[in-house]
Amino acid sequence: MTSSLPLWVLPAIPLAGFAINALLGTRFGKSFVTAVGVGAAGLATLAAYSRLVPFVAGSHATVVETVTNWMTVGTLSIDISFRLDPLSALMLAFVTFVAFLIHVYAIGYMHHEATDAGYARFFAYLNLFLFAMLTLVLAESFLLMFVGWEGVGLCSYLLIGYYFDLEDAAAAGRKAFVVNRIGDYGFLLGMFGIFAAFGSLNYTEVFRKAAEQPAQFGPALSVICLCLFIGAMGKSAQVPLYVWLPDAMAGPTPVSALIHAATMVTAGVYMVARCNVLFRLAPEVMLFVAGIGCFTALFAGTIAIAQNDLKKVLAYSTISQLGYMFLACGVGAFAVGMFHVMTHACFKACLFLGAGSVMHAMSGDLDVRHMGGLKAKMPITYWTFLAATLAIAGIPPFAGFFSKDAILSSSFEAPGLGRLLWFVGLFTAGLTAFYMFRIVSLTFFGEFRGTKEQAHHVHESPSSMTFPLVVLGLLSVVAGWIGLPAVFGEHANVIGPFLAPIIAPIAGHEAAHEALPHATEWLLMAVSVAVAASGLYLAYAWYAKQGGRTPARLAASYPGVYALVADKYRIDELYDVLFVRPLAWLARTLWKVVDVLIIDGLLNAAAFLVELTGDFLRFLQTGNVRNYALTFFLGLIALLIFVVGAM
Amino acid sequence: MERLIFDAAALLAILFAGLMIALRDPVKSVLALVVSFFALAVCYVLVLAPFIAALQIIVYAGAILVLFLFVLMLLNVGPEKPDQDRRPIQTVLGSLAVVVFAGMLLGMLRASGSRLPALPEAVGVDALPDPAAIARLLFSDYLLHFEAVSVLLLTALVGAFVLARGEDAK
Amino acid sequence: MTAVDWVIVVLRVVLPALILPAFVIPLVWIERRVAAFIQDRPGPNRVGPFGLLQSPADILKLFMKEDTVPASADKLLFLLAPALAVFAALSTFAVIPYGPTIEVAGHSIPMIGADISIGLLYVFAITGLSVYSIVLAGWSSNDKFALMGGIRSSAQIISYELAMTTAAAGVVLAAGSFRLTDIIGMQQGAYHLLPFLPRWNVVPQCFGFLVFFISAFAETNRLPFDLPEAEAELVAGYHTEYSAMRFGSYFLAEYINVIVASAMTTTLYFGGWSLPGYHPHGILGGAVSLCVFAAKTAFFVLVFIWVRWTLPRFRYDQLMKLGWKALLPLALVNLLWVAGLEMYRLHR
Amino acid sequence: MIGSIPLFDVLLVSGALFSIGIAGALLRRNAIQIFLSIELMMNAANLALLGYGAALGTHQGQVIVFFVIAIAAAEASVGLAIFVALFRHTETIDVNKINLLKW
Repeated sequence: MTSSLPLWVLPAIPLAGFAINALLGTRFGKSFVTAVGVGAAGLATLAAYSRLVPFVAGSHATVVETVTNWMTVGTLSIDISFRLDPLSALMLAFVTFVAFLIHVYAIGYMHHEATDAGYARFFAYLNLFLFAMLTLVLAESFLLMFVGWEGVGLCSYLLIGYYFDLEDAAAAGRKAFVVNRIGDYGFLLGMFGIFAAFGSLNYTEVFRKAAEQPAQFGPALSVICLCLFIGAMGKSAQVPLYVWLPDAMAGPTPVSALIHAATMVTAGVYMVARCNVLFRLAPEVMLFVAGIGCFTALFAGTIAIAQNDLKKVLAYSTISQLGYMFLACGVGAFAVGMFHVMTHACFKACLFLGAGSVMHAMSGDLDVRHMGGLKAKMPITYWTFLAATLAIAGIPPFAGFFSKDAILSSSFEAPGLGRLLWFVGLFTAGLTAFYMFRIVSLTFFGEFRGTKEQAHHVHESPSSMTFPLVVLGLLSVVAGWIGLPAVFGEHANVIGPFLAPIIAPIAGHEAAHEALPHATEWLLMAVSVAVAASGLYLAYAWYAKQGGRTPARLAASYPGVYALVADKYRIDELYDVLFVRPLAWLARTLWKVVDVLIIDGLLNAAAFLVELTGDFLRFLQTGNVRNYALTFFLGLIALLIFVVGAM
Repeated sequence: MERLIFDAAALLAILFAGLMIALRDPVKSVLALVVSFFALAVCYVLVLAPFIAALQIIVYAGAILVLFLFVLMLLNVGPEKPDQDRRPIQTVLGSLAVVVFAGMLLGMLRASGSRLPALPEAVGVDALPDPAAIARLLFSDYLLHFEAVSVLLLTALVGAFVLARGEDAK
Repeated sequence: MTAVDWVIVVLRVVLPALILPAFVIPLVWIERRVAAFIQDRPGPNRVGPFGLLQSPADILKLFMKEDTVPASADKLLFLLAPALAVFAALSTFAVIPYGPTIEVAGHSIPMIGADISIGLLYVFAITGLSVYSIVLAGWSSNDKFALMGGIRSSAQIISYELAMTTAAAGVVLAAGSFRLTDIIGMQQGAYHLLPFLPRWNVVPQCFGFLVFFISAFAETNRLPFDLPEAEAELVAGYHTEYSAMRFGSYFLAEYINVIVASAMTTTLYFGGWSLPGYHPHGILGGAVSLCVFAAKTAFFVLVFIWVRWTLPRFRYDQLMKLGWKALLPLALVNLLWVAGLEMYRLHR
Repeated sequence: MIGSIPLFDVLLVSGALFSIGIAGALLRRNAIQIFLSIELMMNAANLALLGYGAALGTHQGQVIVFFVIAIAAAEASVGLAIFVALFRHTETIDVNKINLLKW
């Protein structure tokens, strides 16, 4: 064992960065903050890769490093320990790298931030987020993971509400926090369940017990998995807990890219993949996961079609893609799901950063109806955005094609409802291609539709912003090549075998898995490419060529449907009526009746009674010390009589 | 003989204690108490506590009661005059309570009289217990109490100074 | 106890009490002669040879004078106060050793009134009581000068008692006992490092000695601390209203107190009756020791007289300042120093 | 010769002094005399403690009395300072007349 960097250093570096920036950042100005914030992210990335390279090159054996005992309560003993295995290695690889790129990007993007304090706050939060995310990824126990889980939630809340003087941003932050609490509650319940069932919260022990005696836990496991999945639904924005993510776009764009596209929202998928042993023992929950994922993918995709806000479209697309990932997990293809997590991180981060670049050029305007023809003025942004769009649309050989195709073929193979899921997924892929190319067409092609000042202002972004764009754009092209389908050869798929060890074998659940015939696979690929290409073409034809006449006519002929979709199916309003208003009414009633009337009333009555008693008793206080002395002495005699009498 | 001395000293102490509460002039009251305490100091020696007896005279008679006298002279408080505000209830109840209390004490003493141990055998004047034993206790088992009392004395010193200084001497 | 034992006890206790007042008579004569010498005048030289009979004549005069009691005075206390003064002064001597334990005809006779375990504390206790005689005299006279003298006196004695006790605590610490025979016992022989010096407490504790001796002046109301009876301000202080032998009692008590203070200084700091290198035996040894003790004491009595006729009187605030801000801190430093020495001795 | 007093006698004296102290504290009006009575009560308690200590053959009784005396000194100094301050305001130390702290 070489003296490699201990794992705890990885989260410690950004934590130190956070501490320095939070405590001293306002004092030393922006360049200091930049050096510390980006430096911490860069160092963390270097540290991570110094562990990853030997790990990948080596035997991929799981490493568990215990720092110290955290707490021991009865039979519950929790260590602060970190785990490096293929799953966390994969997450670690892209989380640190993408985070570093986005830190770099934020230098340029946040440069116009008015105050040093705000700048320092931003980078401090980003570093804190990185700390929490690394804790989440590297944790060896559910509890430590929960620490990271809550930490990223907190940072998400803080960063969404970064512009806290804006009503929208503050409200969006609150919404994200509250909705996430529902999910976290599920996670907590799941954790309690795990402790009750297994008597431990350590991955190694829990999964070992579950894998060795699957029959012993039976229905309890279903409940646990359901609870855990509710947690994942909150964090990864699945129907019905997805509502916070579109609103979260109120935060700065680097935050949207890092937290709400690439890393944090995939924590749910990571957690489900991490618990694959438990989930595979609860097939009905697996079906539920797949169903929710599939429905979310379709549902969010349809909303995305009618949105005009660039970041909102990307947000719905993120929800949709997350749905894909859960679909993969739900049909048992956890490795495929994680593969999509990784590729999605690359191209979605690229898309968001591109959107940020456009927003930067447009002076903060994100409405695609005001854009157009930016291709010439922002070439780097255009090309990288296009590459990422092709990737998400699933055009070979871009990254998204391979991961999405793997998901579709996995669901096609799946027994039961597999074919239905496949079909819905395929349709959604077409939708994705359509709405993504719709915004590309509206943004980069055609004539500029904004104001004169905007037209004058439009420019390519500074190099600190374009550099991450280029890197991520390249990754959007090549990231998928590590997971080529089997038809390209026996060893073409690198990622599958790499992740295979985490899908631990379960006693009595022999994987009777037969690979699809190559012909079928080719066919499936051709179909999905065709669907994606037609979606692309349709969008290009309607929006770039015709300038949006056909969609406008369609919208005009079905006004009700269009309004419903444009208003995101009015889910927010539904929730408002179903939950928010009754809760607010209940709270107000409790306040008025229980608190003011009953509790305060009782208190006041007691106080009044005391006052009344005091009004009479105070005459005992004569002010004459001798009376007191006599009373005291009489009491002493009484006590003496009592004691002597007792003897 | 020691019985004789003890009885005489005790009688003296009780007599002057009674005098102390009976006299109307506070200065004479203090002086009566001085005599009483002096007699008590003799009693202390006879119950084998010569160190405490010396302390009794040095601290009580030599310091505390001098302080009383000092204050009385400073304030020039005259003898207590008969008061219109007689408060008969207080007087009657108080007297009654004292009688009851004294009776109870006597009863309890008599009830347990036979079970009370006797003091150790008599010793010569030259062989009175050495205060070193008390010092050893004070500086080992009771060190914390000792320090606490030191702090208490310091606090009392400051407190007395502040209280007696008055408002004008700022 | 045989009759002989009883006689010995009575002698041990009573003799000093009888002899001590007798010593006052020549002492007064000495004081007046010394004062005259210092002031370059003859002094009393008419009555008897060298005026030696002057003091007995004075005492005779005091006895024969009219004993007046002021009409507004508190009779009982007025009469009690001077008696208390003499009582306190005399009873102090009961615990001061004036010689070693000698063996005479099979009887072991300690040359001390009562060798009690709390000897030093007893001395302080009785000294503390002497304040009552002054306060009572002042108060019972019902005279403003007397009262002010009494109040001054009580404040002064309480203040200086503190410094005195603290200084003496150094001796107690070194001896590990309140017993005065123990304190003399530890002062036998010479120091290891300085063999030419006797093992007297004054050597390591010279500051303690200084504080103790200066405080003794204040405790005995002698110049330069005789403010309770400062004649320029208070006529005669607390004994303004006293006359005849009652006044003589205060006079007597003052001189006895001077002797006692000197004897205490001798005992605590100068080895008491002991002489370095001399080990007393038998009656002769006792007599020699007694003479040594008397000589040492006489020396300090002379110092008392010398100081009285040399230094002017302090002002009241100066007196208090000296006591609280100079002597008490010095005594505390001395105590710390002795504690350090003892620690060193224990750990060596 | 010193010692060998029956504990009964010691306690009897102690009880008598304590009762006298209580009587003084309850029946006198002069604050100083009340204070003196309280001191007397403490001394009565001290005597009992010393008696028990001697009877049980320990020094603990003396240690407790030592603390009582120290605390009494502190109490006396503060108490007298209070009286002095009080006298400055009210020109009396008759506790019947000092009754400002009432309803």
